[in-house]
Amino acid sequence: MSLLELRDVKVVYQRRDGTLVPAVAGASLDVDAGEIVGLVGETGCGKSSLAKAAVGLVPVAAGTVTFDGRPVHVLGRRARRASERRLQLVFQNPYESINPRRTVGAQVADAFAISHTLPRESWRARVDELLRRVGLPLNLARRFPHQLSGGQRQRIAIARALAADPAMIVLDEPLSALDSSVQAQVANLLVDLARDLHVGMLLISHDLAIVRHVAHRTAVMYLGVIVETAPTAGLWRKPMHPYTQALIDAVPHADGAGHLPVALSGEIPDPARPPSGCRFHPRCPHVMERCLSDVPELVKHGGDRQVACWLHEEPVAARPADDLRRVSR
Amino acid sequence: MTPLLSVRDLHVWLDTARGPLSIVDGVSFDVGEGQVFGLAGESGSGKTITALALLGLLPAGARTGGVAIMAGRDLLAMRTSERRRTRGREIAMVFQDPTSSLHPMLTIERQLTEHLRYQLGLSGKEAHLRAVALLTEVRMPDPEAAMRGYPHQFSGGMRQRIQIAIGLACEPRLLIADEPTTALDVTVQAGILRLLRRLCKEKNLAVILITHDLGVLSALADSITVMYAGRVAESGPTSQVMGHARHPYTRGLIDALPHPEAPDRVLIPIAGDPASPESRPSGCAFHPRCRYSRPSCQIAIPPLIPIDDGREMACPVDPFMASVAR
Amino acid sequence: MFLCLGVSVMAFVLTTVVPGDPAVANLGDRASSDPTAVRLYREHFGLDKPLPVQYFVYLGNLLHGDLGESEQSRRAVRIDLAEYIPATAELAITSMVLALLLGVTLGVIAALRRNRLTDQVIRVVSLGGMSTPQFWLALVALYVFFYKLNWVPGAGRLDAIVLPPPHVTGLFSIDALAAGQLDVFLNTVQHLILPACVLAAFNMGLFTRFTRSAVLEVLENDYVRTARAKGLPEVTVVFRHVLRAASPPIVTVVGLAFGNVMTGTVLVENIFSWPGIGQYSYRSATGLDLTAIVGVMLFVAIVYILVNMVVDILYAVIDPRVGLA
Amino acid sequence: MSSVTVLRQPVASAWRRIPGAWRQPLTVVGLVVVAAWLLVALLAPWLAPHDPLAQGSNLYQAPSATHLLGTDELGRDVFSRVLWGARISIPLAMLLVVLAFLIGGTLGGLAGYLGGWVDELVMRGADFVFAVPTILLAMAVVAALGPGLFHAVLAVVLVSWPGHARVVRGLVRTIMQSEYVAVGRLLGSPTHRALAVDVLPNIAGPVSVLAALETGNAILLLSALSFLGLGARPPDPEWGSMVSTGAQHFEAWWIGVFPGIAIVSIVLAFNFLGDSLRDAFDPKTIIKARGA
Repeated sequence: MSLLELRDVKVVYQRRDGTLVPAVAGASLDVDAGEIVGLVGETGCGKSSLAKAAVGLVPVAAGTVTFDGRPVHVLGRRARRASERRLQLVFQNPYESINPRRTVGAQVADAFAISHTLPRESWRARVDELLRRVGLPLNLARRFPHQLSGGQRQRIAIARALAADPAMIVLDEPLSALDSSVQAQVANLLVDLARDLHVGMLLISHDLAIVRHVAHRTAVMYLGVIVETAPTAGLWRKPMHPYTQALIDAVPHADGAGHLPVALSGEIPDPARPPSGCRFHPRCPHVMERCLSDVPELVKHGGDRQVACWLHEEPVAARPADDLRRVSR
Repeated sequence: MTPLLSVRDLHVWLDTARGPLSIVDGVSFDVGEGQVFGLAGESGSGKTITALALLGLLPAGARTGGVAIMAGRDLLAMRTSERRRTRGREIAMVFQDPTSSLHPMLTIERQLTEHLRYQLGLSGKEAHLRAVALLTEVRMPDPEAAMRGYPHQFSGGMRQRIQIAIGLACEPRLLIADEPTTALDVTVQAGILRLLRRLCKEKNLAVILITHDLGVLSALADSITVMYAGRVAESGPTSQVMGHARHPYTRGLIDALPHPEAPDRVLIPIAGDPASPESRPSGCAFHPRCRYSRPSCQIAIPPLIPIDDGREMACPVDPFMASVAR
Repeated sequence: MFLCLGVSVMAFVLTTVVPGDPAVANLGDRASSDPTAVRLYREHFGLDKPLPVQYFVYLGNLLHGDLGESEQSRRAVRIDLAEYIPATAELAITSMVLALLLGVTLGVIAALRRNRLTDQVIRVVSLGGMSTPQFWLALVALYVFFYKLNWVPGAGRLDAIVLPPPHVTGLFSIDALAAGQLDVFLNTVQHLILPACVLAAFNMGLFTRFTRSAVLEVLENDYVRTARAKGLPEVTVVFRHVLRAASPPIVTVVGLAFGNVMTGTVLVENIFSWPGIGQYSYRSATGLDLTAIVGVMLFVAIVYILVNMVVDILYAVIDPRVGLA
Repeated sequence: MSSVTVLRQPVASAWRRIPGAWRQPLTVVGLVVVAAWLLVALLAPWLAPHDPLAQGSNLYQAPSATHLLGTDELGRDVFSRVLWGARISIPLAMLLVVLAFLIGGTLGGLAGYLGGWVDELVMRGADFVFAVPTILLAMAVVAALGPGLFHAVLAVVLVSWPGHARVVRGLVRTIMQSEYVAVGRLLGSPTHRALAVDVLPNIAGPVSVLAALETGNAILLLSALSFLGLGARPPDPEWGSMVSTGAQHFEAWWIGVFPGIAIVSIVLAFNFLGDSLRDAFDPKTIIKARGA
């Protein structure tokens, strides 16, 4: 049993005109202690909704979320259960996830100020320890957020989560608001934290390249469903789902060789009206007839890989014939 | 061959509550016809301000210094009316965020044709036909229907294509693209990059590509200039600068990047935060973050010195010389 | 809809659950000496039935457009209103147009000249408009332009010797033009100009402040930079791009400003002897004629609701992102 | 991220921009004038050269050395009456704003925090008050309860709470939905702590702006009611009723003009303060709630 388990999670939200949009349409995911799992996908694929559902910020319409063997409750008006406080979230934009009107030290101290797990005399020391842990100078504690850079703020956001002594942190695009030189600092910090503190992490990102350097395992999400999960190295070496392949091909190479990345045709469809069969079929270069009607399940391939694609129904699947591809156009 | 645009010793000061603030401090570069010139740098490096200075779109109270010669005229010394004629017709600009860069309440047709009619004096019908042609050119599906739409009805990638079509409308010779793909997904980004490359080739269009993403630059730019805190750190042909970076900042940026080809490489971050214009360090602005810095780096601003074939670099320490000398 | 019901309930509460007994107020000395008169009075106005019954009777009457009978004029409030509304409408619309034209222009200029001297001057002028009590401004204007300079007539809608134009809309200026009576039209305008300007002062200031902040917010947007990067002339940028985008908040304020005009008319109409519902409601209030004043309130609330419905529709017309839900 | 956005970044903290607002000359003028009037209100008995109610034999006397602003139709010193007027209008307006804020702020806070039907009810109620012009509603209340300063204050409170309610509701909602509140809640913070730690400090600024603007408005409305004879009664040196007296004596313009100037100066000062502070804070929430 994993520390964080998402089983067939569905998240539905309502548009202003009343239409129900299944942002997450049945996704399953496991994260173990000390493990970093990357969740990648394009904008609007539902990865942020999944992250919020994982910590109970939005209700799940169907499926279950369990943390440490117990179901995660939706955050209501009452204080969050103590047992769930070891499951934390870090938001994307450190300009919005920190209160502009409180010193950062006070905000880092929130977790123990709320839970009374620490005598007041030792707050200072613990805050200092956390700041040191995320690589920030200790004198920052008395500053206000506007005096900090984006990278420093994101470290504060991480320190705030760490103060709750978490077993699991869900990170929603924690790197994308940062400058590239700072991005690497924070990425390395995450790796260190997972290793040293044995914290599990679910790292949501649209940047496959950075996830590769950080995550042990990677899950690829497309239009509300997970299409492939695999150990990161294997996923890069031999992506099995055509969408994963497309994501990898689209990453530009910073080597000065003038290599033009490959574009994926079409656009991500409206999640309120997903395509029939395999959701990826309108953009898939290997589309086959059955992709239009039959929904591929996420099935095991080998010990630790899962893929949802008709190409891999049998472990050694035949490549599609050209005439089949024409059928779809 | 004389370059299309030649910028020499560009300075920009912005007006702030605490007096003028130097944002761009002596930047020079050339952009050749049909070439993609890349301007790289992190936030606060002054790359966007450089572009806005060329177009004369700086915020009120800004001052400029230096020259920017395009077709024999100095863009920085033009009168307002002359500058307005230059905008759109000779230099067009595509901005970062396609959502906020298009007017949310005007139809695509209106936004595509109004400068055609004003700048080129086309009739409504001519402008309409030209606009449809432009949308076709940027590979917009169903251009006629798109003309009647509003920006919110399109995806980010499509909006960016519309922005490019607007930029190309009056057939400018130079297109400034400021982070044109930053707001887009990688899968969509690739499409925009290919579009820009094609336009460049087919129309002999010069492009200034401004981005913090070295991967994007590497894919598209013929030559690049890396800026840090308003000054040029290093410049030269892309393959040289990216393949054999000499300046510690450029090298640091490349090392900090995740690289899809190299397996299991660790990321080597640059310590500290990018310098902001408000608190630009003395001497070499990069010295507080540079592992090769010497005491002299804190005092003297390093001059930009030519190294080999067309490259320039502003670091007296030059710690990576050996790697190039071979 | 909810709003209408709410207003009607309050209207009812105000007309019935009142400490000031209208019977006593209207009958004066007779009330204490003649109990039958009080009883007859109450029966006449239905004041003797239980409250819920009174309310449903009241509501039923409302739905038929019956606002009750004024205790002062002894006429149906509806008829009174019909007589006074055109005068107020003419004044209110004129002042609104004046305020809007002036306010939006000043607001745009202030935004474009942000923090410069022009902006500061406009700030003083517009805040001045919002800070000056209208009754005082009306008196000062009357003193200067009528009493001292005698440039404009002092009171009423027309000179005493001028006959009103044939009644079509009730707005003298339009009726006069429609009937081709140019002299009547000019006379109307002469009478209209001073009260309309006084009435416009507050809203002018309001529109200026709103326009300024709306335009400033729009100017921050990238699409304004896009428009400039196209080489469009500044006039086009400001009027086609900026003002268009800034108009939704301005339109919203127009809806809200309607309330200010009504507040202003009560004061201004009194001072200029303008025969409109402002004066009518004042007379009703001082005469404790609650039926009348509540009638006015109902009418004004309905107009307010209508105005705001129009605002919502305008919103959808201006901004394609807003659906007509 | 471009350098332009970086330069805009200081927007993050509105407090930091306040020093800029203070430096504006109009803000200083506003502050000085408000302070001066507060002093006048406090020290009127010592500052005023004459008893504001004492009738003299010099009726309708034009401004002179003995009577700086002349005398009125009963021979009372206009200058003294204007000074004493500050003791009526300013404390009343402030009391009124505090009351309106207590009612509106509480209702708005509850509406924003609880949402659902409470929100619906409070906001419909506010809409409803907005739908009726302030003075008409106030007049109706006064007509129902009878004229008098106390009733006028009650009437103005009744018509001005919705402004506060809307602002507070909007702010509470926005902040409760903010990411930093979500983070705190995930750390186990109960909602009352979120209200105390995150919401209150962040609404204090905008609320003070509104208070400044509303104080000015309250003075205007009170004086208007008094002008109509629905507020302060005749012998009281209230500015609105003094203007009303002046209206009947056009030749003696000083009777009505000076109290009017007093109103303009104090209201303008409050508006200067509010307007420049508003520039420093998020303008949108306040803008939406005002207008009436």
